Amino acid sequence: MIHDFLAHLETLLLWGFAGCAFVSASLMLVLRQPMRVAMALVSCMVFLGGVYGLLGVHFIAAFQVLIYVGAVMVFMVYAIMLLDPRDESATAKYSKLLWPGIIGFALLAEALAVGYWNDLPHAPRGALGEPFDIARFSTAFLTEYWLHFELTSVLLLAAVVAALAVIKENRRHERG
Amino acid sequence: MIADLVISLVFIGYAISVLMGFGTILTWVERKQAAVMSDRIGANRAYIRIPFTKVKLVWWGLFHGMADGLKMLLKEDFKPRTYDWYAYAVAPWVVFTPVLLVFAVIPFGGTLTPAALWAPLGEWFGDKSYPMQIATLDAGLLIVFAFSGLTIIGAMLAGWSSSNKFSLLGALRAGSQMISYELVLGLTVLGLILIYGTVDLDSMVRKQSGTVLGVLPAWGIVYQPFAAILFLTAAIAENKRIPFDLPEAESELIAGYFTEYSAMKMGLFMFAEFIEIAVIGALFTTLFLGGYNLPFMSDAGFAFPGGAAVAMPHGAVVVTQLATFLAKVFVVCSFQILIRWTLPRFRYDQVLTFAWKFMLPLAIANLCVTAVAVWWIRA
Amino acid sequence: MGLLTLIVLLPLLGFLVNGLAGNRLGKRFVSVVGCGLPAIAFAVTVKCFLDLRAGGWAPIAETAYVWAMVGQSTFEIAFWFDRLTAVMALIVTGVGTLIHVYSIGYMHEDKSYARYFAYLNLFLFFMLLLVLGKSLLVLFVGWEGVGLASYLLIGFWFGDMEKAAAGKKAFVFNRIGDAGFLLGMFAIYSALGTLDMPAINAAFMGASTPAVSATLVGILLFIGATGKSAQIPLYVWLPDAMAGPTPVSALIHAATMVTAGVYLVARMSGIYLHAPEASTIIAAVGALTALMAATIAIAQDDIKKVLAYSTVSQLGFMFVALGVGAYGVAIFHVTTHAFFKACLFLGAGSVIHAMSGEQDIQKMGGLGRKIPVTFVTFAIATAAIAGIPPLSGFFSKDEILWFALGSERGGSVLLFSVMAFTALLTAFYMFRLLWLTFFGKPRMLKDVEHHIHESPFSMTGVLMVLAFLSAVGGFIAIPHFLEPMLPIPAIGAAMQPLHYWVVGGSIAIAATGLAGAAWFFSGDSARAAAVKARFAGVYRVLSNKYFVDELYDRIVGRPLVWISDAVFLKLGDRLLIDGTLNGLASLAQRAAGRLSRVQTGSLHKYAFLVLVGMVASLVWMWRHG
Amino acid sequence: MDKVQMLQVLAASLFALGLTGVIIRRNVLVMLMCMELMLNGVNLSLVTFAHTMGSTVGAVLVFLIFVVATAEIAIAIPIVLLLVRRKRSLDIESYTDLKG
Repeated sequence: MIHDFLAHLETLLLWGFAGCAFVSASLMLVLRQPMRVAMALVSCMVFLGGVYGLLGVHFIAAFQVLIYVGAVMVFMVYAIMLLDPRDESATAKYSKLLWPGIIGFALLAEALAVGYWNDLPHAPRGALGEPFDIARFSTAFLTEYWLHFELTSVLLLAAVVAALAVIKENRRHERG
Repeated sequence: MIADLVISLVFIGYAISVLMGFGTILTWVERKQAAVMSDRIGANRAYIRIPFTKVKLVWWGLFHGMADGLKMLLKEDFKPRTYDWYAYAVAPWVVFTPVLLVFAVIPFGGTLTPAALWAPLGEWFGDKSYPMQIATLDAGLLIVFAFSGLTIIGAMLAGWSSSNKFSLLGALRAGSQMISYELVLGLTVLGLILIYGTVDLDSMVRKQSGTVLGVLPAWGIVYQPFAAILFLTAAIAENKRIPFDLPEAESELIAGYFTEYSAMKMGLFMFAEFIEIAVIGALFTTLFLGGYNLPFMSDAGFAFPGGAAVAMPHGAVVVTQLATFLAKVFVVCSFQILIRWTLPRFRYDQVLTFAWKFMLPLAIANLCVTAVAVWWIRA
Repeated sequence: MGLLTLIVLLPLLGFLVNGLAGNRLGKRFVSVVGCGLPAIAFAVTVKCFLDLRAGGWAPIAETAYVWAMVGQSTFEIAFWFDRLTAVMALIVTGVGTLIHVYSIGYMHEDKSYARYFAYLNLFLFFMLLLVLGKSLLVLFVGWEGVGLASYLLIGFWFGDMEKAAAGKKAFVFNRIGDAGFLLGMFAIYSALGTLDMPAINAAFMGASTPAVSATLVGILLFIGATGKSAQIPLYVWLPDAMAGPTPVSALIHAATMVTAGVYLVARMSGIYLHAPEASTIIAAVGALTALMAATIAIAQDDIKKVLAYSTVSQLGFMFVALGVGAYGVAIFHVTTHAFFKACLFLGAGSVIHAMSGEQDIQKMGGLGRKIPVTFVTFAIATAAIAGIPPLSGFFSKDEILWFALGSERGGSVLLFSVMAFTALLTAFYMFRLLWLTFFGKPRMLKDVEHHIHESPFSMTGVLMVLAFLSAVGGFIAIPHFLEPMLPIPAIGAAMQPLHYWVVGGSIAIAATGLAGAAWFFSGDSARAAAVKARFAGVYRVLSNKYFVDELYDRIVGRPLVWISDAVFLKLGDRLLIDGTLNGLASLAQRAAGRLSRVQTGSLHKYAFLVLVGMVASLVWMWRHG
Repeated sequence: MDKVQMLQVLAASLFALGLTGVIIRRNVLVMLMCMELMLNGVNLSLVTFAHTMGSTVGAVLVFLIFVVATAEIAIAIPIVLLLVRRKRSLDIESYTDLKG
C-alpha cells in the first residue's frame, strides 16, 4: 500500500500540480478583482514551477518562480496597487464577446486536443531522452545559443530604454 | 524506499525544529543582546514556577519568547474593513512559507550513513548514505532566490489589502527595496558560482572543506571577502531590518505593511522575520563560512597541518558537523542583531540609491574581477 | 587658359563675386569689381586684336573644354577670334565697360546695387560667349543666356508689376524666335554633322551643295534673329523692355544684344550667299520694320520709347544691308549705331536723372542750358543718327542706302525709296526729340525744374567718350576691314554713276528732316498741335503703334488663353486628370471607409479574430497536414 | 493518457484559457495577465518537449521567453499607467482611439 503510494508519489504530485495549475488558470477568468487574478496567476506559475521541478528541470523551475513571480508578477502587483482597484471595469467583468469567446475557447481547446491526440509524436514514451542538468544547459547556452542570448539582452536593453521613454512622456504630461 | 521516506521525514523534522527553535530563541536573543549592548539587564521577568514548589525557573528570561507566542495566539484577531479579505488573510502565509522552504536546499551536515552510526540500522538501510539536506537539487541556489522572490509578493499583498495608506506606502517601499536588493544579492553570489563552478549548495560546501595555502580554511569568505560583506548587507536589506527597515519604519509608517495585522497574523510576520535571520545565517554559513565544515576536519576526523591527526567515529563526525553548522549560524545571527542595535536608519531614497548606485556597481566590479581572476588561474 | 577664355570668364567672375557676396562687400567694392573686370576684358580683347593683326589676320581658335562626346561627334566649348569677332568683341567689351562705368552714377541710390552689377556682368559673360563662340551650340548658349540676363534686367525692379510683365514679354517673344533658331540648328546638324560655324560656312561655300536647303536654314535662323533683334513680327518686346534701368536699355536693348541677330546672319553669310530667297525676305522684313518703327517713333512722347522705336528702325536698316548682301556694311552700322545709340540712351538717362524720373518729352523743354554736357553730347549723337555728315551715322547709313539701291544681290529702287523715306523720318523724329527736350520753354513743374542738375562725371564722362566715338566712328572703314571675310557685293553697272547723287540725297534727306523738325517744334507748339489735329486719325494709329499689341492679343493671346482655359484646364486638367485622380481618391476613401469598419478599436475583437484564425488554421492543418 | 500527453493538453488549455481571457475580460491588467498565462502555456509545452526529447533547445527557448516576458511587462506596465492617466479607466472598452 505505502509502497504503491511512494512508487506513484511523483506521478500523483505531477497530476496534482497540473490540476492546481489548471484550476488557477481557470480562476483567472472568473475572479473579479485584478489582485485576485494576479494571485491566481502567481499560484498557477508556482504550480507550473512545481511541474518543472518534478520533470527534473530544476533550473527552469527556479527561473519560472524567480523571473515570473519575482519580477513579472511583482511588477504586475505593483501596477495593481498603484491603480484604483475599485475601477468601473471591475463592476462589468466581461466584454460583449463573452459567449463567442467561450465558444471559441471550446473550439480551440478541441482543435488542440484533437491535434495532440492524433499527431503528437508518441515515440519517446518510456525511452525518454537523456535528462539534462544545469551544467549541460549552461554549456549549450553559451556555446550554441550565445547569439540568441546576446540578442535577448539587446531586447532587454531596448525595453529598458523604451520604458524610460514612456515614463519620461508620463512625467512631461504631468508637468504640462 | 520507505527508508528514504523515513530519512526525509527525519531531515524535515530536524529542519523545522531548528528553524522554529531559532525563531523562538532569536526573539529573546535580540532583547537580551540589546540589553547587554546598552548595558541594561533586559528581559528577566518571565519565569516558570514548578507547580507546588517555590522554584522559579527564570533562565535569564528565556521564557519571554514563550510568553510572547502565547500572547499572540490568544489576542483578539482584529479584522480591518478591507475590500479583499482573502488577500489580507493569505498574505502572512505567503511571507512565512517561502522562508521555511528555503531551508530545504541548505545542507546542514555532511553525509549520513545510518549503518555506520549504529549497526542494527544497517539491516534496514543497508549501506546507503544520505547527504544531510532535504532536497538535493542541482539548482539549489536558484531555488533560494526564487523563494525569496515570493516573499516580496506577500509583503505587497499585505500592504495593499490592509486598506490603509501607511500600509500601502510600506508595501510599495518593501517591493522596491526587496527587488533592488535581491538583484544585488544575486550578483554577489555570481562570483562564488564562478569560483565553485556550481550552483548546487551541497557541492559548494564540499568544495570549501580543504585549506588554502595550508593554513586558511578554503571558505568562501577567504575567496570572496568583498562579496561576503555585500551579501550580508544586501541580505539584511532584503530582510528589511535596521538600518534598512524603511518599509516598517515606526516613526513614519506606524508598522508599514503589517500595521493592520494583529494577533498571530502579526506574529507570523514577526516570526518570518526572525526565521529569515536564521535563514540568512544559514545561507551565509553555507556560502561563505564553509557550512558544516571545520578547518582541518574531514569525514574521517581531524588532520592538522604538521602531521597530527585525530580519528573520529562516524557518529562523532555527524554530531560535530551539525553542531558546527548551528554554531556558525548562531554567530551570524548574533552578528545581524549586533548590526541592528548599532546602526541608525537610512532615509528611504538613500536606501534605493545605496542599492543601485553603490552596491550594484560594487557587486558588478567584484564579479568582473573574479571572472578575470578565474580565467587567469584556469588558463 | 587662353586669352579668349579669359575674356569670357572675367565677367563671369564678376557675376559670381557680386552675386554671391555683393551685398556684404559694400558699394565701392562692387563698383570696382563690376567695372574693373569688364575693363580688363576689354584690355584683353585689345590684346587679342593686336595678336590677330600680328598673326596676319589668321583666325585664332581656342578650345576651353570638351563638353560632350556622342559617338563620333564632339561638342566643345571652343572660341574663335577673327575680324568679325574682333569688331563685335571690341564693341561689346568697350561700350559695355563704358556703360558699366556710367551705371555707377546712375544706379547709386538703388538698394539692389550689387544685384544690378551681377546681372550686368552676367549679361556681358553670355554676350561674349555668343560673340566668341566657335560653334553654333556655344553661340546658342550665349544667345539664351543674354535672353535670361535681359529678362532679369528688364524686370530688375520686379516690385512693379508692369516691369515684371515687360520682362516676361521679352522672354516669351525671344523664345518664339529661339524655336526657329533651334530648328535651324537641328537642320544643319542633321545635314552636316557639325555645328562649327567656320565648317558650316565652308560646307555651304564649297563645291558640293549640302543636303539641306540653304533657304530653309537661312529662314529658320532668321526667325531666331527676328526674335533677338526685334524685327517684324517679333519686335514688340523691345519698346516694352525700356522698363529696365536706362543703362540696361543702352547696353542690351540698343548697343549689343539686339545686334546679335545681325551678327548671326553676318556670321552665317556663307548660307545666305546661297539663299537669295532668304536674303530677299530679310531685306523686305528689314525695310518694313525700319519704316514702321520710324513712323511710330514720330508719335511717341516717352523719351525712351522714341529711342526704342528708333533702335528697331535702325536694326531694320541693318537687316536691309544684310538682305542685299552687304554684310560688312551691316556690321559697320552695328558699330556706329552702338556708339550713337548708346550715347543717346545714356543721354536720355542723364535727362531722366535730371528730371527726377520724368520721361515724357512734352513735359520737358529748355534743358539745353541747364545740363549743357548732356545737351551737347545728345545733340552730336542725334546728328549722327540723322545722318549729318561727317558724323558716323552718315557714313554707315549712306552705304546702306547705296547698296539698297545698287547691290546686285537684291538692291532695287523700291527698297532705296523706302529706306530713304525712313531716313528722312529718322532725321525728323530725332530732331523732334532734341527740340522738345532741350529747346523752347520749360514745360515741367516748378518743383521739378528747381531740382534739375547736371549728372556726375562718371556719367557725363562716358557721354563725352561716346559722343566723340559717334562723331568720328564713321572714319573706321569697317566694311573694308571685313572685306576679306565678308565680301562687299558688286554694284550693278547701271547704278555706278549714281553714287554721288545718293550721297548728296542722303545729306539732303538729313537736312530736310532737321529743317522740318525745327520748323514744327521751334517756337510755340501751335504748329505741331495743328498738324496733330488735322491728322488725328493717323496720329492715333501711330501713337498706338498700329495697334500691334492689341492685334497680337486678339489673334494669338486670346485664343491661346481660351484654349488653355477651356481645353487644357477645364477639360484636360480639371475633368480628365483631376477627375481621374479625384475618382481614384474617393474610391480609395470609400473602400477604406468600408474596410475601416474592421478596425473597431476593440482589442477584444482583434483577439477574437486571432482565435478564429488559429482555430481555422489548426483545423486546416489537421485536415490537410 | 500518459504524462507527456497530459502536460501537452495542460499547456494547450493554459494557452487557450489565456487567449479566452484576453477576449472576454475587460480590465487591462487582467488582459495583460492572461497574456502572461498564454506565454506560460507555451513554456510548458516547450519544457515538456525538451524533457521528452532530451534536447536543450526547448529549455533555451523557454529561458529566452522569460527574458522577453520581462521586457514585455517592463514596457507594458508604464504604458498602462499612461493610458489610465489619460482615460481615467482600466476598462479596455474605453480605449477605442484606433477605431476606424
